[in-house]
Amino acid sequence: MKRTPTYGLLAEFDSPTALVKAAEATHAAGYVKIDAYSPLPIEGLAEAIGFHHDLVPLVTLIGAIIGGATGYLMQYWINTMAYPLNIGGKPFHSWPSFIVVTFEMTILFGGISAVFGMLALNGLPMPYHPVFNVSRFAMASKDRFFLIVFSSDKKYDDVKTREFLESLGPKTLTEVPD
Amino acid sequence: MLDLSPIVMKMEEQNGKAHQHQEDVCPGKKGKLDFETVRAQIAETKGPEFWRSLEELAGSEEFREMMHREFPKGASEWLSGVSRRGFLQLMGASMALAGMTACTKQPVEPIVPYVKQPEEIVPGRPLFYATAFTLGGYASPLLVESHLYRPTKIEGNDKHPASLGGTDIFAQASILEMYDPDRSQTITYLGDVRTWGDFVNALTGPLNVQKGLRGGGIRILSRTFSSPTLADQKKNFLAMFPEAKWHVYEPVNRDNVFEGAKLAFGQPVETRYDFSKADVIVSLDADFLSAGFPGSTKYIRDFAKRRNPEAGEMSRLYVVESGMSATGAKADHRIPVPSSMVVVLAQMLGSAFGIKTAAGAVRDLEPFVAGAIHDLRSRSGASLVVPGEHQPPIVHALAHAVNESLGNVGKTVFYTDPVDANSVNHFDSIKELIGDMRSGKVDMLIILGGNPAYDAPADVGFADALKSTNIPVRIHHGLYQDETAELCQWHVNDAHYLEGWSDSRAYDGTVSIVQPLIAPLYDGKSAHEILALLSGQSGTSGHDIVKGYWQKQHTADFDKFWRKSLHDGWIEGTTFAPKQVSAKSVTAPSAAAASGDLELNFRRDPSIHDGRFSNNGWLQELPKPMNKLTWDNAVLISPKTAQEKNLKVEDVVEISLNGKKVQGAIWIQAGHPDNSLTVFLGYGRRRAGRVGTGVGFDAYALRYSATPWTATGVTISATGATYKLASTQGYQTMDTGSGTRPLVRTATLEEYRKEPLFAKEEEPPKELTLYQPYPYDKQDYAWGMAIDLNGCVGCNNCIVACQSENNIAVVGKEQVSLGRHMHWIRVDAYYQGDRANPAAYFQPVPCQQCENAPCEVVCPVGATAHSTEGLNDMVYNRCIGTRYCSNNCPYKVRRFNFLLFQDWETPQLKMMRNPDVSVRSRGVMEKCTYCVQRINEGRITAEREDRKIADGEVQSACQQSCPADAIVFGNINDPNSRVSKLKAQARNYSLLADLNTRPRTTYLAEIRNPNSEIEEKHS
Amino acid sequence: MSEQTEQKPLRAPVIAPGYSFGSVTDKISSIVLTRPASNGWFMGFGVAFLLMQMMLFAIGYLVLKGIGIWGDTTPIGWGFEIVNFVWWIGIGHAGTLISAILMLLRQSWRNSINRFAEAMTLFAVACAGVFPAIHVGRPWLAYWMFPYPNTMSYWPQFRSPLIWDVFAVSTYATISALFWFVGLIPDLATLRDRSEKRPLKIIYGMLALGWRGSARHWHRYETAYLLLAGLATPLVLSVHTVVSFDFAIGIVPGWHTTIFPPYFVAGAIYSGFAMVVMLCIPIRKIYGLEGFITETHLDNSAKVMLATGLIVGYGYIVEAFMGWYSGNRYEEFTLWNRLHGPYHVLYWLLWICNIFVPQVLWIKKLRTNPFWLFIISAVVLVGMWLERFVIVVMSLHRDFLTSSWGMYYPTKWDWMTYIGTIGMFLAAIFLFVRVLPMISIFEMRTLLPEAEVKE
Amino acid sequence: MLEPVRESFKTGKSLVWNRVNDLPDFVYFNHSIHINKGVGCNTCHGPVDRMPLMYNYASLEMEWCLDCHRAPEKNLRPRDQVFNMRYEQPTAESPVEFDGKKYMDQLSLGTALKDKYHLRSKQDITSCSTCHR
Repeated sequence: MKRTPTYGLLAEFDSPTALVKAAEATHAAGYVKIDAYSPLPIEGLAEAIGFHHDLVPLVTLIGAIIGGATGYLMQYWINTMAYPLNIGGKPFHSWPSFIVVTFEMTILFGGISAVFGMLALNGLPMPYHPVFNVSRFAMASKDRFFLIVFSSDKKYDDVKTREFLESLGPKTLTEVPD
Repeated sequence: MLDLSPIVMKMEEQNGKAHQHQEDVCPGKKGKLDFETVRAQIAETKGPEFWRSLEELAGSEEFREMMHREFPKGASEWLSGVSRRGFLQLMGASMALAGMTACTKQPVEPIVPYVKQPEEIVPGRPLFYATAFTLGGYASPLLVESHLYRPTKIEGNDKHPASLGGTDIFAQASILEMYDPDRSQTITYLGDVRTWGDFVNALTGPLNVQKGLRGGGIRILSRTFSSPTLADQKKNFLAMFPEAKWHVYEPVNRDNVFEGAKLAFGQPVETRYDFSKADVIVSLDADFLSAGFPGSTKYIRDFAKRRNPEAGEMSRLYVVESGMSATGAKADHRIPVPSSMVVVLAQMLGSAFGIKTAAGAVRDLEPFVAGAIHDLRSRSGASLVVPGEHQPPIVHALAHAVNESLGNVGKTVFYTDPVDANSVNHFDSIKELIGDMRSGKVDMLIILGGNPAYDAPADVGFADALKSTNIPVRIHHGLYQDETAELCQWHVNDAHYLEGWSDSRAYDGTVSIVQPLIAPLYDGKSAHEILALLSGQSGTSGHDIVKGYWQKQHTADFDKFWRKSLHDGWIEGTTFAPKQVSAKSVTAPSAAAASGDLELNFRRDPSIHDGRFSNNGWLQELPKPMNKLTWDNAVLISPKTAQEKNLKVEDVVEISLNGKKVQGAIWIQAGHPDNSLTVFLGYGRRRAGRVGTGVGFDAYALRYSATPWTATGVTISATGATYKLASTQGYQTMDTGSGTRPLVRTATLEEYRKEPLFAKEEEPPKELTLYQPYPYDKQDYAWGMAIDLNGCVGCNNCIVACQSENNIAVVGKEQVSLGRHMHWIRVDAYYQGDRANPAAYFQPVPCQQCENAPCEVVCPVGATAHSTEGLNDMVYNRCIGTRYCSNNCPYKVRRFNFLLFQDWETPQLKMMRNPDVSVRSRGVMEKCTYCVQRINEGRITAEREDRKIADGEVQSACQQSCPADAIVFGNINDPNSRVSKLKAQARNYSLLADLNTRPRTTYLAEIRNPNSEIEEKHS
Repeated sequence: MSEQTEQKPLRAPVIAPGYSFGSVTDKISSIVLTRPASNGWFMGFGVAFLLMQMMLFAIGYLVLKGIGIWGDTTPIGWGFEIVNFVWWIGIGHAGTLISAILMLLRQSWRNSINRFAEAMTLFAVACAGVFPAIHVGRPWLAYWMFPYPNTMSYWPQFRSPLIWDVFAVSTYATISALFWFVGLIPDLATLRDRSEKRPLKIIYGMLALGWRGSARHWHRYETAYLLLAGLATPLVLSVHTVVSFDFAIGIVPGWHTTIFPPYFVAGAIYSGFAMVVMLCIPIRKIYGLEGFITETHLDNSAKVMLATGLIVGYGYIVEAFMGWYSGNRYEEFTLWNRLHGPYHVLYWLLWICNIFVPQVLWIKKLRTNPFWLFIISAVVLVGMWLERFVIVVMSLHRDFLTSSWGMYYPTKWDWMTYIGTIGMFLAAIFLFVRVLPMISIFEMRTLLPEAEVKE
Repeated sequence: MLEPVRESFKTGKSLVWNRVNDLPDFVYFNHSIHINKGVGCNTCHGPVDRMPLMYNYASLEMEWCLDCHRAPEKNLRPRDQVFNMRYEQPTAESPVEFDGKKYMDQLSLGTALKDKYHLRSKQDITSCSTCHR
């Protein structure tokens, strides 16, 4: 069948429960390229649309390790190689004194990579997005819940998909122009 | 200005970088050039006290105005650290902002090298010249350090028998006096600038008139002097003008000494003591361990030698005194009594040695006197009775008699001709002068030095005599435009002793040639030149006069003699030989039984003497030995008397005596005798300069010629007001709310013999650390210091020496009272026991140079770190001023520049600074460095000669200046160095050892040698 | 959250009944978007702003003249500047505690106060940050405390607690800021979509980074938020520990003690909660947020204060005990000096403010009475300030050598700077409540019954 | 060209020079000891004899000082060569003779000179008070 240039079909629901159910159904129906929008985090919604592996923890871990290592090695290098000085009779490599900075560096780098890792993986910042063109979508940050099937989905078909979504009993169903 | 740069300014660098005004200077003519350039510098700076040249300024309004004013602009500001030189602080700040770090580009500094370099000069390497400082006629022989002919540091002449390297605070601080920007800088007539030429012309007329009158109208008033040349000039002058009279007055004089000598021997003789031979010393109110007592430098050395329990028998010191003095602090037995009681004691003593006295024995003094007598007897020939200058003649006479009968004369006591060239009674002398003035006999009054308008006795009224009787020609010759200059038409600015030629006798009569280190900064004229003018040889230079005089004495091979005398700093064979004097039998009148009423003692100030040094910031800020007061004199009173009159510290009281009144603040002085007050002279100056004017109260106002040292019948009354006194040590005991702290460790000789290791505190053993100790023992040198508390007499010399050597700033009273004084070494004074008569101890505290330095660990930028030789280096240019190091320093020896304390502007002060030491600016921490500049200098010298630094080759400034030789610095890796030997002694202990800071500076515990019998009687 | 919601009936509600997604959103966002700024707001902000200018003036004069304008001297090298620094840093701790630790503990009631608690943290840390920078003798060189390659080939000295401070405080500031901003993103999106005015739309739009509430985003978002909480928790504990090292590492009697880290942290939370309470009591009144910040919140905060207060009290007692028990003559004296020395009044006042007065919080009535809670919190804040004064000044002014004892008297410049920072803090708070949702909207939504997914 | 010099000699008025190699005033530097330990003039001042106009050859920054103080052997030369502006560091082609021994490279020569001239250890001469006081 022929396709018109749309970005996807956006179905609106009025409760978290409705959204989750619809999402599950859609996913079960074999749609892959789908997404759901809600004004608050909803448990199990991500799983419902088939999102499983989350890389943020890994990114954070790596960041933290790099931070810690940098912190300690910097101090080690400065005090034993760059300019070893006799400070109050303490050894050049007084590791107990180096712990604090090492720790703080670990936290700092870990935290930064957690936040920026999350944003990067989410592809944010992205000030423009097609769904914003749908006026009702402004409610997605208040009390409305949306499900979208992207036109890029293999199984996507103007008519069939619309029929399928309507069968889920959304409040509204809008076509998101590309 | 051109050397204003980052925190640190130095006048020149090792490699001979030098600034204009330091250049072509050298003694004699060339020095003029130096002044030209200084003027050039001055020209850049605003402010009425500077000008381009005499001629140009002579007419200038601005200058007249300043001459008429009491003191130059900024005077009032000068004292308060905060507002002082307000805009300069901004400058300092901007400077700091401008060029703080090493990466900042330096301002372009021109170099002005010699055209023909004098061969003795190696830029950056100082030269030393021998000269002498004179106070009250007594010379302190000196070696003065000179950088490119700028004198920068005063040191004692170690070859001279009267100094042995030691000095006193006045000599040390005299360098600042020479560079004092407030010194009178020109000849003036009624306040207007005149030249020397004008002065000469102005005098010719009157002098010719006087020739006719055989000088009948000429009166000369001078201070005490011992200069043979001046004495000779005086002789010639009086030969020319037989009718002229020469008067001598000095407020702190030796009248009693000579009167006493007359009583005893019928002639005025000088008494010289040998403390090194005295096993038992009894001081009758004699403060012979403090600066100002003739020969104190030598006496301290000798006394300290005999206080070392390791070296032979320890001497025993009995002190009777009318105040709390450093000598009293060192005493083994001390009793404070009102001044009038000293006579009684002297009589009790005398009668024991067969001198007929109306001895009114006093019960509670018995044990003390008995003990003293017993000890004196047992040590006849090796004992000593020393009378104090401010005790009446009879006390001196009795002392002479006792020494005589003990057979001490010729062993510990020697009599010589007076060092004073004319030992007349000063009070009589000035009274006579005033008599003549009032009866109009005087046409021409020449005041050579001295400031009688300020310091003459209250009753003789010199000042208003000078005002009321308008003597046609009144000439004042002095270093300052002071109170006296104000009342004379003519003022001739004196040449400082570092600027002009002269000669002077030490306490033992040895003559030193006073040779100038620099040409007069302001064309000052010495007394010699004035007198030459008066005797019709105008224009002869001081140099020619002095040299001329000695030429007459030494015809044979004069040049060799002259060079030797200048080089050594004294003239062979001028020491007075002891003379035989026959004692007349003394019969002491019955002493005025100590009346119940309040006594008032007048004493010379420990810091500024009779007031002549009151414009000297170093001395004003020098803590007085016994109460650490700075910038003020106070009314000292005993705790008991204070309680009776319910007075508290800093209460303002009004002291009235025979209708005259003075107001001063109370300071409760532990150990001060009851029912008596002590005030220090020399304060309350009206025309001292920016530093000294208006500081403290003028005690001369109550001083009558009849009772110059002690007046009875004074009354005090609280005014209800209070007045802030600035003491650098608020808390003067080791007792705390929870027990006593072992800061100064002491024991009696017996205890020490029983338990030699009493001073050792449980020091954590070196093994008790997880850390690998730093291998200092592998080094060639490990610097350390040992301070012998037995030797230290709290003379403060080290403080001034350090201040001079290390360019330490003066901060002013307000800052001191906040606790922000900058001294790198301080002398803590602690009182222990009964406050009525406590034991007192001194403890000099420089940086302890801890091996485990707590200060270093906490510095966030590593501005203080250890050198391989164990120095606790302080890098000013790295310091950002967190003050954490100071907080963490248990000895509190670190000093912080809370504000811009350094004077970056005054050209004279720039010239004074030690070029080898950084000048610190605002916001950085500073502290004692063990004089690292001297260590480096010594090392470089040694390494260039491929040898090790010899022991004693490098001396810290404090060590060098210490008259008691109580501070010893050196290499502790060398077991044979003096410092190692001292540290090996049983008495050696480190302060706060239990903190395991491992100080490099350690102390030798203080041992007292009391008479056990008296101890028992007291307890 | 599910187990949360099940427990809800058991507890007093943390959000008043009858609210819906919509009403919550409108209520909170309207404060920022539609409600006009009252005169009261302008006046309050004006005063605070002027005080801040006073601080800036005092600092300007300080840079010009030097530390000498303060009361600092030898031996008291640190005075108000450090006292205030520690005080402010301490206050900051509550925010992180609420947002991070309580989150890990699944204390859902924190949702309604964490937003401005965090804001408070940031502003408090900013105030604290003023002092380390200006307390040095040559502030223009303070950057030497950071390790950066330089032509001196010289580096900071990492054994110094001050360097630890530099790292701890700057890390703390950074992480708190991130934590706060991340929490804001969804609400910024809400504001973006609610605001009528175009410029506001654009500004909030930019800040919202294009947030659209995608399920994937929410998932990563929550992970990151949780991780951040996990990192912030040890961080917040470390920060005041490090601050306490400034003293504990020193050898000054009264500083050199191992009890400092725990009781500094406790003290920090103590003062922090006092500040939170003092802020939220007026705010909930003025903006009618009693529905969101309920008595439960006041009650819980008061309980936290009571608990931490007791820990602090324990700290004092142990300190005093060790002073006596150590047998160390200097420690002994420090205790004596606190009890009888020239500043003993302050020491007793400290006990009254921090230990005795707060005991009334055992009474539930007072815990839930806004007025009295406000007063008690104020007392606690004073007490905690005194604690720092006692530790910093009273330890320094009489240490080892009796000869070097001294007294500390703050100058007008000390006061101007201190009061100025309070102005700066309040000014920031005033701005915050006007431009950002002071309560986390999306987290409030999760507290509503309708947020549950029913099977 | 040399007129100003003659002039100055005649009149006795000093020539005023501009300082090119200027250290910050808180740095204390002593020429004699460096010369004495075998540091050549042009090591720091550069080829002064070939400078048409004097310029600052070395940065004179702390790191530059430290480079040498940490490894003096890189720059030392026999004392008799200190003033030789044309001195070249030893190479295989042009070895430098010292104490009757030929040195093919700087390091071996420098090390030999280091203990011959009793240079102090790296730690010693990188202590703060070596240059700052």
